[in-house]
Amino acid sequence: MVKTNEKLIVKGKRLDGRAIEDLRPVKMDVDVIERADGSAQVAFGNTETIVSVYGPRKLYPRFLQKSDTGILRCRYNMAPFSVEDRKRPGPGRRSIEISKVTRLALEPATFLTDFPKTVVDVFIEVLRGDGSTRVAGVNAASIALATAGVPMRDLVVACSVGKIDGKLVVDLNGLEDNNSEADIAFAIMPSKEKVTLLQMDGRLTKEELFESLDLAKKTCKKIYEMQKSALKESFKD
Amino acid sequence: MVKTNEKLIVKGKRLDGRAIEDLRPVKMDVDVIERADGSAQVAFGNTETIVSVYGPRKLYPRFLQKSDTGILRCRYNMAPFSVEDRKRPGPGRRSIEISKVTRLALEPATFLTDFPKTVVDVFIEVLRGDGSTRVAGVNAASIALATAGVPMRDLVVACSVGKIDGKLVVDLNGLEDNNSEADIAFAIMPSKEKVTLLQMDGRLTKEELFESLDLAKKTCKKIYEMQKSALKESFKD
Amino acid sequence: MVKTNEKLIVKGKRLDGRAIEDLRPVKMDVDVIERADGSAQVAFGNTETIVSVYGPRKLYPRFLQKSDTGILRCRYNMAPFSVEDRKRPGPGRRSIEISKVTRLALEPATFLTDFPKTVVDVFIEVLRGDGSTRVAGVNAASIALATAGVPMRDLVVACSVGKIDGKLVVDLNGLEDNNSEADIAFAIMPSKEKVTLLQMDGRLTKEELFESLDLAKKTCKKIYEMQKSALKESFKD
Amino acid sequence: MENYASNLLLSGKRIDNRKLDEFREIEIKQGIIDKAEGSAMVKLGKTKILAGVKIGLGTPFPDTPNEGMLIVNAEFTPLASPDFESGPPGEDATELARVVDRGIRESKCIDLKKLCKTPREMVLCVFVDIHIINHDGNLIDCAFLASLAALMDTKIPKIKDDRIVRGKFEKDLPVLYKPIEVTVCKVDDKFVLDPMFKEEAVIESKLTVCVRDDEKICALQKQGSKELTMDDIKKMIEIAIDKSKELRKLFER
Amino acid sequence: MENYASNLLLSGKRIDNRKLDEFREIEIKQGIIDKAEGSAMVKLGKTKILAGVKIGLGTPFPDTPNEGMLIVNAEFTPLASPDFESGPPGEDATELARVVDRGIRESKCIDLKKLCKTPREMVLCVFVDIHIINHDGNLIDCAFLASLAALMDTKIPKIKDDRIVRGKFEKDLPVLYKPIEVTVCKVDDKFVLDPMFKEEAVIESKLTVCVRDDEKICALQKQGSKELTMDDIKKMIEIAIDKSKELRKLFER
Amino acid sequence: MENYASNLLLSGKRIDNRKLDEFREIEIKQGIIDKAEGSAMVKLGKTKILAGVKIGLGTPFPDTPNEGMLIVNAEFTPLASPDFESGPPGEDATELARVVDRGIRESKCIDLKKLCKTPREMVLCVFVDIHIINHDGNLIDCAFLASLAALMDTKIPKIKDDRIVRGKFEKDLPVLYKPIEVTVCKVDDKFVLDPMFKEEAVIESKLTVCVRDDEKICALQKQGSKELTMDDIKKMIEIAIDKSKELRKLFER
Repeated sequence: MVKTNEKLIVKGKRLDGRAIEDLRPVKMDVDVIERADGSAQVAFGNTETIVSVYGPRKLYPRFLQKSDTGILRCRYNMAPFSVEDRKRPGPGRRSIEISKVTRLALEPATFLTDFPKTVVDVFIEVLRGDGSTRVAGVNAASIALATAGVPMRDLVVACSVGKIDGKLVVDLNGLEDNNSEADIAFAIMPSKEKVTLLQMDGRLTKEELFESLDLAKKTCKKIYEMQKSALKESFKD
Repeated sequence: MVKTNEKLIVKGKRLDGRAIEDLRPVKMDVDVIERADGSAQVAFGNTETIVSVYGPRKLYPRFLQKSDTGILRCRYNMAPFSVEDRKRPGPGRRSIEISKVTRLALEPATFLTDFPKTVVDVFIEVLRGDGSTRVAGVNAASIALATAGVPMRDLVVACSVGKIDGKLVVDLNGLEDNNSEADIAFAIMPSKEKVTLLQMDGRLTKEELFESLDLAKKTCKKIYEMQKSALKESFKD
Repeated sequence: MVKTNEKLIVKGKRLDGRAIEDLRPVKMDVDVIERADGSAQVAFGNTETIVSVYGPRKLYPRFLQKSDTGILRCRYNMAPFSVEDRKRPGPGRRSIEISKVTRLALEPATFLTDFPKTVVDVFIEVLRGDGSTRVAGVNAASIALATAGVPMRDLVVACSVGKIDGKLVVDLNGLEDNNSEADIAFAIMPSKEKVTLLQMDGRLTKEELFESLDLAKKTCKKIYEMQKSALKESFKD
Repeated sequence: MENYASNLLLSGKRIDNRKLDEFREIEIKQGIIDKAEGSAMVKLGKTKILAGVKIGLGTPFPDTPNEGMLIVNAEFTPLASPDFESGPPGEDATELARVVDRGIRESKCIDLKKLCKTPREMVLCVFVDIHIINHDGNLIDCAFLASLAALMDTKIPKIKDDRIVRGKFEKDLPVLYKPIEVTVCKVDDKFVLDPMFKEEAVIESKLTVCVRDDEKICALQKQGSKELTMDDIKKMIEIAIDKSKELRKLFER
Repeated sequence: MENYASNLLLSGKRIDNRKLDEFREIEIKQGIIDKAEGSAMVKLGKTKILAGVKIGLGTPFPDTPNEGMLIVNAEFTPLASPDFESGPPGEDATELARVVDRGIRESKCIDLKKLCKTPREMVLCVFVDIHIINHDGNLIDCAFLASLAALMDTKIPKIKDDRIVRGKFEKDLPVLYKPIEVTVCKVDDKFVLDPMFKEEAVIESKLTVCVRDDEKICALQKQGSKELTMDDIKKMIEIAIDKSKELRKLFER
Repeated sequence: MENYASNLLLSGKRIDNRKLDEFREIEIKQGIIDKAEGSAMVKLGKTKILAGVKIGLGTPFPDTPNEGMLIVNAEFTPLASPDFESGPPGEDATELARVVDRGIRESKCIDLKKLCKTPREMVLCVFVDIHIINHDGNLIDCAFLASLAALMDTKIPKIKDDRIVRGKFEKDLPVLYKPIEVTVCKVDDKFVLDPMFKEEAVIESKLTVCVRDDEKICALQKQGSKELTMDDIKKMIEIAIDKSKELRKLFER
């Protein structure tokens, strides 16, 4: 984690050259893991996650099964080499929490009642970590679920917004995240504008917060289009 | 753990002002945890334990069930803030042993043959630790079991006795325990004088030991009356 | 682990006085653990392992059972006091790997198809570690299986060979192992000359390697005779 | 899932006749654990949570070489509910600890820079341990109140020869703000505060909001398996801001 | 639970014709693990236990800055009994290790103050590892004999540049006393010593007593799920004191 | 176990028409993880493995006081196969990591002596983390290629005030050799290289051979539950030596 005392926005441009509402270059690919039922790889600049989906498949041990619906499980994991100082393998408290909020972000979009006693597993690996990893994971998981043929009400689209140098910006990179006055992880099902993930750290007035949420919603619409074209590409094949 | 080279008994009084056969101020309350089937909170001076009892309830996984009787389980745990240097959460070897001897101290008093395939769980938390925590836990567990309606032959009453500055004393506090020549944890079912817990550390002659045991028995009778009045209080409501 | 810069072979003799193809003094005993279904104790010089075999016995939990055959499990473990710096109890990565290759070394010799749904457990404890512990374990396990009455196609015989001071030698002790240019763990079913364990570390030319393998095979024949007489001794009783 | 309290709640009423945005009675007792540098028991109706603060010494994180460390840990002791199990903290205990941690950390209510003894080498560690004693709903709000009360009760011990002298104190832990976490729950189209355990059965989504004395929002955490509209969120934040003012009064003496 | 040996014991007889207070044959072999600083294998009838002592270097506990450390660990290796399982020590192995530890520690048979190299910084650690090889009953008594024999066999290694020089020794570990642990078992109204595994099936309560050379009692541990009377306890302690004298002779050479 | 690819293999043919000793297409991409000091993704047909190298600082092992440390770790991420599970590395992941470790270590392809900063006190640690992304067979060979490629991509970071300055580099990690691990499989009496996942179902024994540029053999590991003859082994080693020459060309640029 790098702290800096320098300005993060100079003449309206962020240090990587972006305007305050610019995303980093986004890359979205699906069907990248052949053994999986669905998969996707999503990069926002130097943040990259890869996701595979397995299921619906019968859930064992049996006492975990639900007789009226399938269930969703998520695992968010950072590869040891994804961050500056090697991360020891195994789930820490941060990963446990992110796995939970990711599952809750995706759950409202899936309906598994046609698959009682089954489980859908979503495995998210962060290969490169440079800020906003959890929302990259949600974006990848969402399209991976779609390619796996899991029934969905809508895609789930996620982004981060934050406040740096007194300005609201989108898609924070690692340096911005570590030096932000506030950052927000946000996910929405765009068609009916239903929010499924909302976490915030920092210090914002109510007005700034509401503005941030509107900015997040607007940003997610852009990402939604990217998700849809990534999926279209894949269905062409 | 504090070691001292000073006298622990001065002019017949212990450093906290007690005579050698005095207990610290005792507090006993029952029904302190509403969600539990039975519960109790017991303090001896600055040592305080809280206990909840759940059950008899069906035992899972099934292969642990006994077809002819219910079983008793105990967990003794020290809260991280109960001792001078923060205790890392999770069971250490000391807790594992105390959990076992506590179960064996309570087992002879309970009869669970009318509840085959069930378990009664006794959870003991040490909130404040200042010596003699395990016997405080047994005293609390005993009345918690009674309030839970678990069938019992008798209450189990426990106390500590030890040798400091060459004298036998009862209810050692933390400082006395750390500087004692011997200490004993003792529990008895008073009606028929049956001993269910006996552990000793230190160095005592046979005569001193026998005297200690008689002192422990005598002390337990006092505590027995306190247990009974705590229970009577609760049945009034 | 001791590294040395001294010669390991002086005038054709190794530091412990052995010629290059000499084994250390070998001791083999069977039926050393009464509670086990089969057991053996094998020492090569200061390396000593003790093995017990339990089974075939019903395997639980049930989902691990195979309906057409019994299965073999192995656990290799070093006692904390078996090495210079105390080994912390519990399986490390080395033990996990050796447990696996030991199982694979023994599996081809056993046939458990007459015992569906069962398991045969082989527990190997290294009591004294002075090089070549895994092959000592395989030798002990092999005769322990035989005394347990587990049906076997042949015994499994194991030895180590290595290169020190430019020469190929057999049965490396700890000092030789730590300073070797190469070492090999090898096991064979002698009657039909089938190799069941082969691991190698170090640097050898192909020619040296092939020569080593022939040396290992030759050495195993000697050990085979020792195994058979140890078993004969036991059947006398 | 079926019970009388939750059925009532679905029809907009509460079994104890509270208003939907009304908290149960709150009782805060500080200074109850003599071995801890700070402690508090908070009763929120029948929910009881004990927080203890221990101060230790440690090496700072490399990227904050002159800041003390804050470690928040929560145990859902099996004591507190028939549903809690022994073992390491699960998903819910971990989330609770992290949401409380975030509220304390992000509000900057403790000045961690004041807890540095020797930069890069020795700083104070503030361990907040949250023990659930009885679970009757609304654990996060109650745990936050208990943690704040315990921090406000905390004294910094004397340090001699690089070791802590237990029982001797230098000064109070400086607590600069009184942030409050309020969890706003949504049941159908209604917003509800401080649900009891049985009421929680019908709550499908929640938003925990941490509000500082100056009305800055310092943390948000959406929970529950159902979605929220943008409007819901804005209303929930307004409700939380209002309620935080009322709850903060508990600490004004 | 039904077996011939235990049925016999109920009627006051033993399958190997021993008297009720008679131990099986004891064989003690010291110095058998060359990599350990001390070791012993003790056979008590068919019960076989191996104890190894390793000496290491460590930082002392803050409250005993000039004392060496004693760490006793027991493994119920799955080797020794079809009932033992792989994995971390369970309740029984933990209890055994702690009861043996207490007998050694409380009898002060090792002078831990002699094991301090630099106060507060470096002391010797004495690791006693107990390995059960064959379980045929009376594990605690056998484990204690093995541990004492291993400690009496222990040599303190040379230390150079703050590291242990393996294989070079300075002197013997000073063992000041020969404490003995005797476990007295109660079956109906009879007291029994040194039960075999099959006999243990009918034993409902036990008392382990650690007795030092000067007849001081250094540790007690009641075991088993049945109660004892005050009289039982006193008799059991007398029996243990008597038997300890006999067993101590094993170490007099 | 029944599938078309494996049945074909039994009759000496391959579903993708490869020769028995032919590898699938190999693609090596280095430098793809910007936070790692070295990295590579290797695709072997549809098997995809990512290796990342992180450099850290540590205290050397007491018996090699002036050598850097090499730590190889493998995760069979549940991502890569429906058969992999979350949790600590199992038997197969452990074996893979250790066989890759041995090939790198024993071939001396990295000069660990060059990674010592202060003898006995501070050395560089080279962490090789192997992440399986998609499992379509022949994991060890692919993991070894990825690890070697990642090591060849590795730069040693600057060190200032005993701490690593991330993002600033001193020089390349010196890689002295290009060892190659080839796993030769036996099916009936045929030898097969680079099996796909479905083909592996009928493979009963394998031998992994690590061959260095000078044709020295640096590691062997027999796998599978069936035995090999002495002749098999010799042939398998010859095959591996031949194939290693071909594979090594991938790294010659």
